[in-house]
Amino acid sequence: MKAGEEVPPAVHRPGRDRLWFTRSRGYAVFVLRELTSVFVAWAVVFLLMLAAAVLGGRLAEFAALAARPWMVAINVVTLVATAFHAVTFLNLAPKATVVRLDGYRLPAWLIQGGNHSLWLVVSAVVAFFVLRGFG
Amino acid sequence: MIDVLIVGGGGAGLRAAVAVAETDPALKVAVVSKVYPMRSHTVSAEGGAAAVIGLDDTLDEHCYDTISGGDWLCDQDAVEAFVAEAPAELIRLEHWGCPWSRERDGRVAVRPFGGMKKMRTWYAADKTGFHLLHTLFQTTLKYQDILRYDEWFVTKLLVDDGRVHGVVAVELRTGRIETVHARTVILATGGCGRVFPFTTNAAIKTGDGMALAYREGAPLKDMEFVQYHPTGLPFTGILITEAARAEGGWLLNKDGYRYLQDYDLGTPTPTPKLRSMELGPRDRLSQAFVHEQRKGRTVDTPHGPVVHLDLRHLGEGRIEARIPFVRELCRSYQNLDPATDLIPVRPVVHYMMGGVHTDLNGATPIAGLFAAGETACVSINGANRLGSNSLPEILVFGRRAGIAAAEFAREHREPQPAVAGAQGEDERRRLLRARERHEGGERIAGLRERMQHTLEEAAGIYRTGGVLAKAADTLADLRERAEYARVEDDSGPFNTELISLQELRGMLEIAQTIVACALNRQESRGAHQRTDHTARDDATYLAHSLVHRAPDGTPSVGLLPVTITRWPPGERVYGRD
Amino acid sequence: MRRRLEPYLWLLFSGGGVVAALLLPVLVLLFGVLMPLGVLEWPAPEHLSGLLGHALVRAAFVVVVVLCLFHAAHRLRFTSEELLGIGRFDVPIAILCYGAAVAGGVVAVTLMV
Amino acid sequence: MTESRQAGARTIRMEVARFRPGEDDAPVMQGYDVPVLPDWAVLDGLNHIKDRLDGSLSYRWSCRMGVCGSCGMTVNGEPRLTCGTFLTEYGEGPVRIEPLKGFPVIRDLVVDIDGFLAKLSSVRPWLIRQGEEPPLTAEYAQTPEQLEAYKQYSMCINCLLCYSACPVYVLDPDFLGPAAIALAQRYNLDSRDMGDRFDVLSQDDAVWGCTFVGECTKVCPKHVDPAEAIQRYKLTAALRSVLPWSRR
Ligand SMILES: Cc1cc2nc3c(=O)[nH]c(=O)nc-3n(C[C@H](O)[C@H](O)[C@H](O)COP(=O)(O)OP(=O)(O)OC[C@H]3O[C@@H](n4cnc5c(N)ncnc54)[C@H](O)[C@@H]3O)c2cc1C
Ligand code: SF4
Ligand code: F3S
Ligand code: FES
Repeated sequence: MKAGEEVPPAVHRPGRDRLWFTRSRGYAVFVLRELTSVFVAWAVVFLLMLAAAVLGGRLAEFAALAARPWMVAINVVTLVATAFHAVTFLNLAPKATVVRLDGYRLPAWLIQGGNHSLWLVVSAVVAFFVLRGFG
Repeated sequence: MIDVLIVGGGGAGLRAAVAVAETDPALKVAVVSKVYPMRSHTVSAEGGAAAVIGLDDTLDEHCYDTISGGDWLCDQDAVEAFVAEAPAELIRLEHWGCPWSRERDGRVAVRPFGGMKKMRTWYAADKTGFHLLHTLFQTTLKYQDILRYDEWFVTKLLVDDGRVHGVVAVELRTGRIETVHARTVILATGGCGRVFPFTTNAAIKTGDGMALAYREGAPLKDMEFVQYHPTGLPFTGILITEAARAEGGWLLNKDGYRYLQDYDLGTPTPTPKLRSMELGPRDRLSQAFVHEQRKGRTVDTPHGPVVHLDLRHLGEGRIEARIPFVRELCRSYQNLDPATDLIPVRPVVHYMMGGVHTDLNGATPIAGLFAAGETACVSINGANRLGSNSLPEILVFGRRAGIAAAEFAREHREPQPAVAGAQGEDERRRLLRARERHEGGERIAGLRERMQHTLEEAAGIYRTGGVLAKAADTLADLRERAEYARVEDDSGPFNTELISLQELRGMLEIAQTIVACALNRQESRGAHQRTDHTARDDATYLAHSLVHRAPDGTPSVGLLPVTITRWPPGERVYGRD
Repeated sequence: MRRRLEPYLWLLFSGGGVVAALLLPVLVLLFGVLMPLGVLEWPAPEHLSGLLGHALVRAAFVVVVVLCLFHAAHRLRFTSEELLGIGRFDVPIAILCYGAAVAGGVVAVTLMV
Repeated sequence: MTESRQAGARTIRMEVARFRPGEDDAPVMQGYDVPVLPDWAVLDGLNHIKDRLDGSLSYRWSCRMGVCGSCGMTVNGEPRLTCGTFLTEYGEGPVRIEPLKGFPVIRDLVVDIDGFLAKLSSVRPWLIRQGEEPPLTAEYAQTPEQLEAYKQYSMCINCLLCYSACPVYVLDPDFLGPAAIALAQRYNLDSRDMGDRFDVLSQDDAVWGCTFVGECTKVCPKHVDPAEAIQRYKLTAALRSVLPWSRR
């Protein structure tokens, strides 16, 4: 319990810093990391369009659309953004999931390494099915 | 009206607060502290806290180590009470959550410590005080009724007719000056290392409580006993804990020689041996440094002569596991790594054995006024405190003072006399005057530095009558000059200049008592070494110094017999079995 | 109300983050970059519709879409609030973001059933 | 410090934020020239100003060994412990010293941290046990591994650098914030604790307010890693919400 609080003290309350995310590299990286979500959303929309085209028999039309230069440009950025998302997200995973073996926690790099290996394997499997499948 | 007002939110103050709350929840208890409690200096203690726990250890052995370590100037009844209650206090702290370091089987671990014959120093790595204080502070949060005055600075005790009635304090945040009425006051304001220039003590350790009590007529005890710790970092005075030596560190002179063997402290062994060599008591180790310096065997640096603490042979693993904070401090503040480099160290003012004279329950001669912790002198530390005795001391005697004050407050429920209010009003006016602008005088810092250097010269590791007498004059002069110090800040909120000035005022009086007591004690004992009286003189001085403030404001020193129960004075033997 | 929802939203967000991390880069690389640029051939339409013919793949597709959209919605909600300092409009923003995610989910479901 | 040593020393410009309540509407910067010696911390520079140039400057400090947690300030835009930040780090200077961001300023470099103390109490940061306290003859057993499980979170010195670095907190002062949550986890993960802090921690303004910016962990001088503490509790809290019968 805190004593003696009747007088509201005169203090200075600094105003909001609108450009806070430009104040340090850390903040800027954070904001970039969060903004990858825009591209995650776009990637999903793109996939939905692809699926709709495949199921509607309009794959050629879709391929033409996807080949437009601005579309390619967007998707290159999307690739970079989703890859950045993947790296940061998989690196941060050990923070929430602390694994303990025999009382001592597994080092972060081990979990991160595991995550990244998983990423590679999943990517390879997906590529395999998309490109060749079993057929 | 507060029942128990505790001045100080360090280990002693917080322990007292819990004791009051547990004794009688109906009592109103408050903690006033000039810094947030968890910033108190207890937070800096590193090495550990001693209490008998091992099967091969006994209370009597802890008593003997403490008493011989204190060169027979400890009150033995106090030591017995302390040693008997220390284990329960440390266990209680464990029950409150303190993260003590552990053995493999889950019991708390103990380490050796200077001057202790058995391993009985509990530790939480090398941040013992930090964990102890935070555990205590967090535990007090459980008691919603403990009222906290955080960042309030007490400037005066209200005392009338030999009875305390409260305090006057400045609320730092607003600058408001308040009289707080209380039935009892416990002083737990810590030590006064800042009267010296080179100290391990934090900026807040200005001995305010000692000065508060002394000014109202309570005597101070054994003020000449100032502990130098042998291993401080040369520029900052940051402490390298004794645990570094307990873990096996060596002290080397400039030739790489373990010089302690030349000073009757035993023969070097590769692994640490209890009560021997580097694990001797602090007074003897610091004195050995001075002799090495005189022989030209120390290393010169821009910050004065040093010797080296060598931890390299312990290896990185052990350093990380047992004394990681030592490594962190060396890296951050000295730019070296103890795993590969020698650490430069020199003796540094560390602890005040003396303080406000109290009985076993912390009661001072002023009714209702209690003191506990480093600010008090019960006395269990005698002429030289053993490392790791003071953390348990603040717990044991903090609790005792809390219980005794609660008792007193329950029994004395008479209303406050009008004088108390008038005293408060006078003090308020004095403080308002003190923060008026005054451009003429000397700077507070300048006066403080003069005082510190005077004290270092006169009341350092070795002392001489002539120098002490001269210092007494200088201090009297400084006291006058401080009345006209330069004041640049006339504002209310967070006026730290006003606080510095009040602290300086107190420190000057304390410095005077240190010099007066040192001058009066014409013998050498423990941390008090007179080059003009080199022998211990039990016939005259097996007694405490008791210093009162005379009506003219000067210190007047008397002697008070030491309580001896079972351990007659003997020779202090280290490193010889 | 939000307090009871927040943990679920967070779980969806985290799950979505993992799924998006594992799957999206490779899919965007293939369909968005390599194939349009002609580095790789587009697979035969039958191959792709064959893939989408599996019930398992269809179900997975819906799950992936929903999770990834929730992930994005959650992040966008907080990022917009932090960047623009509009936390006091949290409820409408949340409804907007998660609403869009749900809409995407509905589209996916209608496509797949 | 002796005058002779200062005479030859290089100087550095320190720009210090001054705010006197009642007099100033907003902080103003004031410049001082201060000697830089190799072992001087920013705090030594401030003490030089206070002791020799301008007695009216106010700031907090005490231990000057990085353990009391009182000397946190914004140094050239970054939250730092001024006793552990060397002036030489700033080369030719100038060095800007401002109060910690995100807190109301009481005076000069002193900020109001009472809000934080209230948060600290709200997480019940003490060991919660059920039943009577056993006699004071034996400790609760705890193995070194069990100690290790929470040790890191017990190292917090309440310096508040993490709050100052956290944009969520700066935007929303009601956010429970990194150090308080880390402390709650310190007790949650202590094998001796039998308490439950779900009610406090699972609030909107508690763990769910954190968007994992991670700056708290980056600036923490004691390697507490509050960001990790928060994410771990999110997982705990989420699992408990989904599986209400599971605990911890
Ligand atoms: C670096 C260092 C390491 C140490 N290591 C050990 C060790 O390993 N083992 C050991 O046993 N001992 C050790 N000690 C000694 C021990 O830490 C101290 O003696 C002990 O912590 C003192 O505690 P305290 O409660 O008496 O005072 P403190 O913790 O100093 O608290 C004093 C309190 O009083 C308040 N206060 C002071 N003046 C006023 C005023 N005018 N108005 C309001 N409030 C005021 C302060 O705000 C503070 O809260 C060490 C000491 C130092 C300096
Ligand atoms: S978590 Fe770290 S940065 Fe935050 S208050 Fe604690 S010690 Fe300081
Ligand atoms: S910076 Fe803030 S948002 Fe979370 S991870 Fe740290 S508390
Ligand atoms: S002064 Fe104590 S942490 Fe810096």
